[in-house]
Amino acid sequence: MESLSFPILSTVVYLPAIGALLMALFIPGRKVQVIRRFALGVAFVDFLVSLAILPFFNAGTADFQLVERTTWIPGIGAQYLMGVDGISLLLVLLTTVLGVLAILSSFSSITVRVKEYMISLLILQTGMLGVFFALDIVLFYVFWEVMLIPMALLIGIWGGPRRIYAAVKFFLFTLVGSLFMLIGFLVLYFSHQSLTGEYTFEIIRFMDFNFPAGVQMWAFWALFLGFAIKVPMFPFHTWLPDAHVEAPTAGSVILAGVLLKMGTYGFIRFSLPMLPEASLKAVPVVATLAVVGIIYGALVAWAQTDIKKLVAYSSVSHLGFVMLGLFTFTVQGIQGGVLQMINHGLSTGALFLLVGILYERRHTRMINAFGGLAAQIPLFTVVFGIVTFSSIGLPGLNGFIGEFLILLGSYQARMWIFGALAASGVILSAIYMLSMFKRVMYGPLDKEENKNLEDLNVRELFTLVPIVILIFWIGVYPRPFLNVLEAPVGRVMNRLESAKMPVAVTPLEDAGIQVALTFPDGEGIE
Amino acid sequence: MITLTHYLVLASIVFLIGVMGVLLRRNVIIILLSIELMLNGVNINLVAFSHYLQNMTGQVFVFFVMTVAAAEAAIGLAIVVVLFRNRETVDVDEISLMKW
Amino acid sequence: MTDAVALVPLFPLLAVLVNFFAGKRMSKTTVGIMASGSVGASFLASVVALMGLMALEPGQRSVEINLYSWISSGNFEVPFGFLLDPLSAVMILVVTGVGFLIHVYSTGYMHDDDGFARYFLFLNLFVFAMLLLVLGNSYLILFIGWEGVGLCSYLLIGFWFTKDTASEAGKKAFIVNRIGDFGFILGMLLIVYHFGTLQFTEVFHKAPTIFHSGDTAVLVITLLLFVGAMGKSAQIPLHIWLPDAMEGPTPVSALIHAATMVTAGVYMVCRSSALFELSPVTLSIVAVVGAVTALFAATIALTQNDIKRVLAYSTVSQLGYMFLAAGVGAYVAAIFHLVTHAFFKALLFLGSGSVIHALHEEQDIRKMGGLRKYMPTTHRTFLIGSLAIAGVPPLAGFMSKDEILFEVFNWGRGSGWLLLWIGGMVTAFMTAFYMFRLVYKTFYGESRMDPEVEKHAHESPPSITVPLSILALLSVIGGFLGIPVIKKWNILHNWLGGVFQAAVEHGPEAVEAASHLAEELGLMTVSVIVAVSGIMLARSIILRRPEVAEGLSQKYSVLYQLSLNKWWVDEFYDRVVVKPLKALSDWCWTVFDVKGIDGAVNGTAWTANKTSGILRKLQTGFVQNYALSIVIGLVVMLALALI
Amino acid sequence: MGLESILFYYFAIVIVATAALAVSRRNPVYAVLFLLPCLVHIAGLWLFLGAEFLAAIQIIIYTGAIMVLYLFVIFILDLGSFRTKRIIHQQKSLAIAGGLALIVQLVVLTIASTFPGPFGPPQEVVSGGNTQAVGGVLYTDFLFPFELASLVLLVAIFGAVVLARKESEETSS
Repeated sequence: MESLSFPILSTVVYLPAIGALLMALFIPGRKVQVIRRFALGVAFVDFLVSLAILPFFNAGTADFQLVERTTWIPGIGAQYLMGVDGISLLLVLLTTVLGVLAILSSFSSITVRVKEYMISLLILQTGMLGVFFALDIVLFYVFWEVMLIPMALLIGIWGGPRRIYAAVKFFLFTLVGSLFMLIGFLVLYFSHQSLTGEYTFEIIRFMDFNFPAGVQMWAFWALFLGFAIKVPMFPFHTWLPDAHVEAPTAGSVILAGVLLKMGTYGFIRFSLPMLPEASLKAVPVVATLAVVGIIYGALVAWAQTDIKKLVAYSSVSHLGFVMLGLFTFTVQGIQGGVLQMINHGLSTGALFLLVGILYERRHTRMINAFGGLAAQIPLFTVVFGIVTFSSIGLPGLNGFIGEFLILLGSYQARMWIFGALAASGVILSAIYMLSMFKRVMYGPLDKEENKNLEDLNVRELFTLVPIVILIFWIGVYPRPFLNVLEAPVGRVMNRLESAKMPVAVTPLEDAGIQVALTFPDGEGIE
Repeated sequence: MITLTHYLVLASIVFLIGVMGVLLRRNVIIILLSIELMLNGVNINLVAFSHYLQNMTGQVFVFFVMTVAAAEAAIGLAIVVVLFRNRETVDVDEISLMKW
Repeated sequence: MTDAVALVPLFPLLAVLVNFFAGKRMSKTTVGIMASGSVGASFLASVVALMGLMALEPGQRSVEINLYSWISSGNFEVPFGFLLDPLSAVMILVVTGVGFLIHVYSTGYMHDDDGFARYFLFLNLFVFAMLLLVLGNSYLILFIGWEGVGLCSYLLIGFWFTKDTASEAGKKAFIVNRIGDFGFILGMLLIVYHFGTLQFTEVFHKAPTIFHSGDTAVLVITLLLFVGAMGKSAQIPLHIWLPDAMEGPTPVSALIHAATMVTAGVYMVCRSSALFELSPVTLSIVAVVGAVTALFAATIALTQNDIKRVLAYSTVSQLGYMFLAAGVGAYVAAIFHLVTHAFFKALLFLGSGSVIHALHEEQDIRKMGGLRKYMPTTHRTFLIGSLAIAGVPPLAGFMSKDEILFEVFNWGRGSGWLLLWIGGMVTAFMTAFYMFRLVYKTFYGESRMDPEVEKHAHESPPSITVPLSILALLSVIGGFLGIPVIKKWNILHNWLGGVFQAAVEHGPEAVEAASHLAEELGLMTVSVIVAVSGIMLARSIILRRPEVAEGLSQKYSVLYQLSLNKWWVDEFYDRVVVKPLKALSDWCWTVFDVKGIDGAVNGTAWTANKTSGILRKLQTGFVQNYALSIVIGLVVMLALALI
Repeated sequence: MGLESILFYYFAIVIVATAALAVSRRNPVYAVLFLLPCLVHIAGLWLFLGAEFLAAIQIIIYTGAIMVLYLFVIFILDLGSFRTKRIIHQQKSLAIAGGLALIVQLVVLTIASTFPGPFGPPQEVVSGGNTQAVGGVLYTDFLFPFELASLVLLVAIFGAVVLARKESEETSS
């Protein structure tokens, strides 16, 4: 663990909050333009600072880097401990990028209480970044809850007609989840204390500690509830469509792009490395829920009449893929899962931006209010098309790499049925996305209101082009991303492997599930 | 021989009279007076114990209780004034804005 | 020189990029020249690469060029690389060659369209993807191209997106293809599981050591791959998208839905011959599916009245032939037919495009007739194409189709081979019939055109007729790539032999040429007779006595309706697959999600709300009530303390 | 029965009686007037217990200040003639039962408890006198609470002023 004298991670985390504070104190609320530019500036500087992590980052090691450590609450052993590894690095960069785009996208769509809005967004940013960097459970939990409030405010104040319902639902759902999560953390804390006599909340310490099987079981399911609600996994997903539909565009982007990653991040940071045995035992349940989520989310998405709701349900489907990937316990599956987290953030974020642009112009998101837009707004159509196909998982774009690695992982883990069912999501995603695309963009331009629709303006183009570039980059040359993930995923794998050791059978057979396809000789590559 | 017990019983009775006033009366002024009575019941207790335990702290407490009683009377009566000005009543049964 | 292969896909890609960023600002001429030129340059690069390949020893003719490591995860790695071997060399020549002609043709055909630049953007992108498909050195690179061509097909079918049927057809094509891709992906996953890699060379090299012939694993893998091929190459039961795909511009139908993309499945099966050879069951299935598709599509083509639909079903049918060939292990014959089919079917489509263009988008052959005198070049070239597909010697179609039928006849594996051969023959007969039905109805006889349309009927410009003539020439001489009977002169066989070594080793005993000479000649005679009789029949009942055709359709109206309505397959799928799935989707949302899960969630909230509603009644707002509760609490506590 | 006992019972009876009368008067003016002797007698009782300072304070502050404040308010608002609909609250049966139970418990508890001797005036009082003793403790051990108490009073003054002020400004603005 090398450390840098300058606390760069804390800078990245607190910069938005400091910006929000300055804005609250010094900029009067009526100077809307100044507020917007200032917020954008803060987010952009934050993005640059987060990029500055890269030169100091060594992709070759699984250790946490640039660690900042200070005593915080010595009485309970909580420390102020931050660090970064490949997984959190990617997610942090995603967060800072989407943060800039989210602010840029709300320049014209938010006109009331702009100051409060920007402050909420910036504080939200701090919370999210803190979650990814925190290496102490108490610190993690604090940031985790910090995110909740500005997000609920964003939905509840600047949202659509049912915003209060959606905000309360979002808040309660996640709060219930995080309480279970807290219980799980405390179980770990006290179990570790009783076995070593040491009070600590250090994540790294827990990662290398072998918790007793009984403790693992309870802690796993407590954490599972917390994370699964956040992901959200089927059947804990119903807060998501409401929250997405009611949230303002930037809220949806952040929600889909980053907040949903918290759950999966939790799994890979806590559940898998800390509780490997319980995780192994949980595979049948989790994988089943993940696969059900993939298919169910896709089917429900197909039935939607509201574009935003469709995209929201597609998130359920895509995150099912992520969960399946993580719970294959193979290098490919986990790498694919993490990459898919990034991919989903980009493509779904972009979809929400696009829907937001349409909504801003037409004040409706109903699919049947559109049709034939391709002729009227060609530039929009191009971007929409690219993002749609990225979401479908077209090879050469980002979505494919993640999905393929996940499916590959599931087959390496001999989860034949799960893999095959998950792969059927490939068909379903094409069905619902293309149906929507067709009904919105193609066909005759027969609605009078759509005939004066304006194409993307420069600002909107600036919000979308970075995402499109990343979509192509990951699709064509994913090596840098996969390289960064190599070492930390290897670390997780080591933990899982050591847990697998005593039982020489695969997780599936361990759980007593009969594999339908049996192969005469299983000598593969492993 | 008057013992501590006598004082305590007396204090209890005074306190109880205060309690009954608070519970039963509907006039805010009377309720406030009943509270004063309750405080005095407690004060008797404190002074008695102070004497019998040969410790000054009880008396100091009485001093503080009186301070608080003065403050309470001032605020309480101010509230009564405002209340009466707005609602034309000092009947507690007609003041239930805090009801669900 | 073989390195030139890297340039082959590069040119179209560059054209795509330039067109994407600057296409709007360029003139139509510039766009057309750039688009066609890039494909032409690719063709030249392909020729250079081919010559480089020919310069190598026959045993060395497999050059891999890895550009960079694309995906690397754990011990799984896929480089982005190309494989140049005789098979891919043939394919890139066909793709770029035919592609170039169709580009040139398109500059004329699409000249008045507003989306000119967009059209060529998609078309170039298609060529790029198709080249990736045939050049990729691993299944995954192939899959990029595979999906890429699917994307372009989607975009080009729906090119005239304001037409609802067009965008619907595009969507349908993509989704049906995705069903195939689903199988293909699973196949790839199993390959990785067993081989640890997706590189062609490694997989094919290891295949015989890892699997025994007939292993379940290899059966599953090949079946899954074949599902992918069925989707892409429109084989039963996934053929439904191809006829609808005719909604796209005609050159697109020629390039994508006749000459190149739809043959990707055949290419992939041939490429994977080393695996397919290990699974006789799969091969039989491939052969049967191919034969059934060929026959089935031909029956539909008999009665269709849309000029492009006839050709579309004909394409499905011919693709069936190719799979039949691949299924019986005659991969060279399959590729041979792929090549010749690319020539004559592109020719036919382009010819039909010329007709449609001249008649102002009229596609119904009932409203044509007598066009011979208006469009001599189109007529001549179309006739050549029809003769070729009908199997009249010595045109290309005869050569390749005959080789397939010969191989099928000599297959001798399983008991049903004769049935397959008869099916092939019947199909050949029907092919000759429906093609000439088309020719006679379009170019001969009385004009049934609108007088208004007829006035404007004219021969097409050179940008259209020149490619037609070149393709006609190719349809005539293309067959000599695979001269039958005399193996030594069979260029294609010698060229591709090395690629399909596995087929030779694992396939049935090599047919000894000498003993079969008589047989081969005999079969040839049979096919010629079948073809000619088909043509004659068409001539007699379509051209001479239309009332007979009328009478037949009346007499066998059940069969006629079955054919005319394409066996109601679309309707069947709609009832059995689409509607139930849609209903399930609606049910999942409106019932399960909203009422079930969310109902439970909101129910919890409702319960909490009601409970607190009852409890809050305790909150009377009367201070004295609270005071009383304090007293009672005190009493209770003291009572507890005293007891 | 010595003088001490006679005086104690006198004080006790007066205290209880006036207290009972005070809480039961319909007219608050009478209630205050009954409470005055009650408080004075409590002060007298404290003299027995050697708390002269507190007894003085009791008379000066309680009777002299607080009770007068009550009277003022009653007079200003003319509450003497105010009639509530019912004197007695409707929860009377429960309240009386609770109260009786409480007093029984308290008395039983008090009588049942034994308090060990020796009893007598605090050490400080013996050496100096009650006022000096209170002052000594108040300004040393309880200095900080004492200051706090003054703060409480200050806040109470502000509060009373703010609350009772007529809302003329707010209604006008």
